[in-house]
Amino acid sequence: MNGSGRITLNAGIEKAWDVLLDPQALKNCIMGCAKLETVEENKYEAVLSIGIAAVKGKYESTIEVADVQKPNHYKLIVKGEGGPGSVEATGAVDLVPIDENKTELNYTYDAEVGGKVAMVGQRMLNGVAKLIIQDFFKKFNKELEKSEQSV
Amino acid sequence: MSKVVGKRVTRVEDKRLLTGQGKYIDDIGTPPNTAHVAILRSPYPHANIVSIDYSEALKIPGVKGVVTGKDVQPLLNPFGVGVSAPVEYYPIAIDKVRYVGEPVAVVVAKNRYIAEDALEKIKVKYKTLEPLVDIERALEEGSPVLHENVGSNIANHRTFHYGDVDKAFQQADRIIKHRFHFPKYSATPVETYGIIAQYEISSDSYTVHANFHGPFILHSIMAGALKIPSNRLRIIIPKDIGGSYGIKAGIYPYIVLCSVVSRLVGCPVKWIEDRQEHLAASSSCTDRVTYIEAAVKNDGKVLGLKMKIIDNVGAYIRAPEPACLYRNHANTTGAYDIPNLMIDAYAVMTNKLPTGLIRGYGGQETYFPLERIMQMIADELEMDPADVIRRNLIKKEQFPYKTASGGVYDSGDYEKAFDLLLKTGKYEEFRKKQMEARKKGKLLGVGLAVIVEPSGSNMGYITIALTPEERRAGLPKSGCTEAATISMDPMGNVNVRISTTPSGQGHETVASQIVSEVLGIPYDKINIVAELDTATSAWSIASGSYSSRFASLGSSAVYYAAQKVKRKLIKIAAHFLQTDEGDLTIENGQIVSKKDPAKSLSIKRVVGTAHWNPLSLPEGMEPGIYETAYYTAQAEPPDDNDLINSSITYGFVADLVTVEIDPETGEIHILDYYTVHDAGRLLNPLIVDGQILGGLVHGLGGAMYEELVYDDKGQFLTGSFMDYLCPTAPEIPKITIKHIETPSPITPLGAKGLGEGNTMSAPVVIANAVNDALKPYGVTIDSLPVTPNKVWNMINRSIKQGGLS
Amino acid sequence: MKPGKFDYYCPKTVDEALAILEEVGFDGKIIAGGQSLVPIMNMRLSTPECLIDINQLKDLQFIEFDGSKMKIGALTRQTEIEMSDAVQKHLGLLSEAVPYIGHVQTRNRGTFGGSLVHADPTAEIPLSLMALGGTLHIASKDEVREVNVEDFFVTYLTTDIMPNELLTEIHIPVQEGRTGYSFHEISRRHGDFALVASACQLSIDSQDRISKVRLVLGGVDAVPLLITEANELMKGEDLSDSLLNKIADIVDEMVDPESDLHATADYRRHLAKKLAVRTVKSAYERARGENNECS
Amino acid sequence: MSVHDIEVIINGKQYQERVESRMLLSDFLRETCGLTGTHVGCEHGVCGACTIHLNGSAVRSCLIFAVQVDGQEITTVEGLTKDGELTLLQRNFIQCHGLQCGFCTPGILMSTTDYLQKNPNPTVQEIKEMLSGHLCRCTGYEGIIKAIQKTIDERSKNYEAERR
Repeated sequence: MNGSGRITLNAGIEKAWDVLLDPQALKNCIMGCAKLETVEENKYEAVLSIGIAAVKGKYESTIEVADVQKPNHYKLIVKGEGGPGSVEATGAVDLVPIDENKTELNYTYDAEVGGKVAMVGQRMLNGVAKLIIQDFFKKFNKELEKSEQSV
Repeated sequence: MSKVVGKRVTRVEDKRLLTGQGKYIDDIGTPPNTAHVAILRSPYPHANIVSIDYSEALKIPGVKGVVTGKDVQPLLNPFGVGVSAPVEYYPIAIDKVRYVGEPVAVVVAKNRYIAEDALEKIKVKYKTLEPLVDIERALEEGSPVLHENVGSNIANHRTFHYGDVDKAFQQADRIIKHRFHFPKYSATPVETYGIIAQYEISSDSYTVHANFHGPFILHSIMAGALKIPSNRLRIIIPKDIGGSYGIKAGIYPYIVLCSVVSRLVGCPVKWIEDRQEHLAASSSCTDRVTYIEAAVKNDGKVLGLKMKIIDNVGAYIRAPEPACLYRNHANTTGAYDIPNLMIDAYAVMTNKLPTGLIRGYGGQETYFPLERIMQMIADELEMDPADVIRRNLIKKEQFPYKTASGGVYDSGDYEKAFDLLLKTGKYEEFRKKQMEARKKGKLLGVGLAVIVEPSGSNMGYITIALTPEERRAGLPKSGCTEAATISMDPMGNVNVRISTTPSGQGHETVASQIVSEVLGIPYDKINIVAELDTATSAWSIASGSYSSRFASLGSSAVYYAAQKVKRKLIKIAAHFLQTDEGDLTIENGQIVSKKDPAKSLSIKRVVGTAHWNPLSLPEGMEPGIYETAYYTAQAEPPDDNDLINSSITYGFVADLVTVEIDPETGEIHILDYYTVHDAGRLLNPLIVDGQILGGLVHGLGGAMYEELVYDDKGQFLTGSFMDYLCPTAPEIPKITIKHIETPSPITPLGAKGLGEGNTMSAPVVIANAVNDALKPYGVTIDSLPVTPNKVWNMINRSIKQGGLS
Repeated sequence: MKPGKFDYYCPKTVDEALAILEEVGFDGKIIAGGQSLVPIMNMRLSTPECLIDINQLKDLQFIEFDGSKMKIGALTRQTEIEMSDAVQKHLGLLSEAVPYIGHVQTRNRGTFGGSLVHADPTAEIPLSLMALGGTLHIASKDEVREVNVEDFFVTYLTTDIMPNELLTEIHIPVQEGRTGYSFHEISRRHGDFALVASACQLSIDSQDRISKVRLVLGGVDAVPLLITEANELMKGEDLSDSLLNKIADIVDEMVDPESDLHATADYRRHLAKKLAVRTVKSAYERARGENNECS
Repeated sequence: MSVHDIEVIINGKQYQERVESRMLLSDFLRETCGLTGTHVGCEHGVCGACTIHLNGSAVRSCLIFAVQVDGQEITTVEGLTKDGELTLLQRNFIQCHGLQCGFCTPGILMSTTDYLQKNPNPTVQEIKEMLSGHLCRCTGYEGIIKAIQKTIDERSKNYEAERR
């Protein structure tokens, strides 16, 4: 499944970039991210507890930041495995400055869900994937605001 | 022979099944200390197994063991397969997984709940590989290769030329061609696979109970895989099987797996497949791409056909595949007199579930392009499809008809059956209605399809996968053997042992009918033993309930066994009554002289003598009454020109379907489904119509609902009955069945097999009807299932392109 | 397919149930009919640590009419709704929608409240309730709060209910006067999840102008979608072709469907427009008393 | 709280058993009580093979835990016949060839028996809708529908006859 979207960030491009690639912010923005450890530069191991209603799962994941072109573009590659199934997702993020305090963020994603949850849950998967991704960027905007305040 | 056979007799099986006393695999109990199996399956379509860590699983109380591919490999050979490509197929992945659902590890535990707890604790590391999903991509250079040692994804490739195809295409006024795609779908009996397997170390032997509806034919492959003499693998089939429709032949890898797991863990094991496993990892029909080209005269006569057929057999070619590709080889040209035929046949492997038998086996894949192209010919020539069909139908005088590819159609009157169809379905009237409806913007459509229904497979047909040279190196295969044993006890009661492992077809009833009639004894003196045991049943390689073989073959074996018993009874009676055998007849339990009716002996007396007083029997006669009859019909191996009569009998089915389509939503409403059958002599019309309806509804499923769907990355998406859609009662249209009977000259009772015909015809006839309704939009249906969404897409696309709105 | 282990509680009173919920918190899961929950438990997609069975809370199993509104207990079985004369009389829309849920054998066990809390975006009961309007009574150990149905559904399978809370009853206002309703859905087979479903209840004045209307679509978003703009637009209007066209345009604008293997997003969008129009039309006709039989 | 003692009346007979809370009612009936007439076909509530009566209502036994039926009453297909005498519906299944492999049959009998008690005169469409909760891959449903219709006809005739 794949999709794309666009949001406007309330920060300049440099600022947005820094927060986007900050592991702590990453942890705060990824739904259900209980643990995020840096393995090497731009590579993390994470435990994600993602649940929609009664369908809850713990996913042991690797998160990789690739194709970094500061401050305009990077890719986020997430691979996870857990009880309900497996996920391999690639998201591409492109930042375009609007003005000093505003940046446009465009994203595309391509996610492949495997295992039990894909075999029986296909009816909801597209919607749920979209939900998780939208949730990520919604939280990210909050993170930006938080860091603005803390500056 | 007109007293019971041919009557609508109710079934002897029913009472036990209606009261919950059926004896299915899950009802027969288990040996002491039996443990339960759960299988860990691959979530990936294509990946290397890096490591498997099951240490945590073993810590769960109640877990008796965990077995992986590496554990079983030393004990097994790869399964034998009937193609020359060196595909190594084991019942569990060894170091690589090739489809979603492939077994990776087996847990054995006290019960299934605990076994599934343990599955969650097994950690498998995979390295994913690029998946291959598309059929035609499998043929391309540079596509991912599933089996490195094979070097490509082609498991089998053969080309056949029959008649003079080039000339036919030169003489044609037009060449009409199209590409068709038939989907992968399943059979989903309500009872899933079930196995109880026990290894006995003292004799190095395996005893397996399983709901396999024809174990003989794959027995040698299983014994070969287990590396044991074949008589050390005893397979016992319970009396009741909860449906199969072919798919339970796919159980045999699991029989081998459970057997070897029992050996490794050291206790009997039981595995009842669950529904998700069944959908993802049992078996299915092939999905097939066909490029078909017809050489056509302007009057609609088809001079010749060229077909490129690509069958997708899934991740491993698994015996009896590539049989799907060749099962209908003799009847590739269907009900038509088309003497020139070229077939370029491929079986390819992709990252999907391996395939095998399901109801219709290859027929639906064959007739979908054939009957679609016949309708396209009519459209192209602006003829009525009925006229194109009639122009090409084999004539009554031509029987027995030899097909281009070697088939011998035993009997038929196709024109009569087709005329009856058009009359019953009020074809002309509907065409008028359709015209009127179109004026009002309503979409009515009518589809036609005529097919030949092969039954009783010739064991030789599978070897057509090999070249004549390759075939010469092996043992030729022919025939279609079936066996039955009839014994009588001293009280004159009868036990009939059949080998046909029924799964709902009423074999017990029909066998009772035949024995009752031949021996002149009432039902209540006859007991049918439907359990099969490879150690004690008469060994007949082809036995089982597949390829609609009971009516043509199983019943014949019963008939001949009954005749043997009858001859012996009469011989004994003639000896005592001092008359000729020809003078005696059986009436109401008595053996009576025709010349002098006062001279008679009761059957009971005769049988009693055979048991209690053997010394009084005619000289040289063996004591007891215990007769086994083997039966095969004439079915030769393929010849050096690749001519093969792949079946014993060939029935005929003609369908007419009318539909109405909601142009706003694309919803399809089937108004009427008419089907005319000629299955030779009908043994029990009650059972016959039940078989036809079941097959038809399965075909309707393939046409409109059922598909095992994989996404373009090989992920399996239809793992539950919420997404794999079987037709339910409200989806079934009004169905009208008519019969004509042209008896088969081949079988003793004149019967032909049936029950698969409409599974073959329904997908295409419904597609034809829908396409006919959508004719104003100029669309062509070339894939299935036809769903409202697809119909709407076609309408919408056509409107956007400026077609009718 | 066997469920994982869980602890089982079977409270006999609502208070007892609420006390247990308070104690187990996020680890608990309430089971009512279980017709959606147990399948995913059997598949081990859901592995709750505690299951709180509310089937013994007979106090939550009722259908009452108090003169202005219907009160339905959360544990009322779907079959009871289907068979209820009071529901048929006062909440015809619900009577019409319930037979579309699954099958009679699942409706015999499945509950009214369970369907609401499960919050499947294509489900018939959430959709109908959204069209009828109403309040949900949600109890916890310390309080009972009332939530309007408009605020209840959050996203896929997610509602406003917290882990320590229990849906107890639902109050639905009964419309007087010239009222019409209609429910339509398109599904692959009878009893399947709807590809798109549409529900509408409306009232008209003596001049046949629409005075009140709620059109809701299911299967086109993460929650049952109230087509507010269309509902606003219709007020005070006669039903005309141009109005219906405008409704279709608004639906086109508002819905955000997803693709799955049974229907593409485009097809769902198309069906949403067609069904919205069909539903409004037949509800209107019914209100005018033109066609009481249509649905 | 993961093991429980339960008491349940099945086909008029009392069973006292200790069950794990996660044990499905279908498994309890088959494994613990030996009532193998209740079949398991999908374990997610679609195929209908496991349908039984719980307190007089047809429900899926694969979607209920055994522990939930403590103190309640169950009827399975084994409880339909009295003294080996088939019910009218069962007899009509034989007459109309309403079964082939018989695996789905017990569930269909249970649903239909309950349904006809509550809806003595359903239309064909209503019968089909009731049957939509069952998968049968053998019969194409026609024999089943005929058997049900015949039962309805004969019952109403008997009723008429009694009234006269």
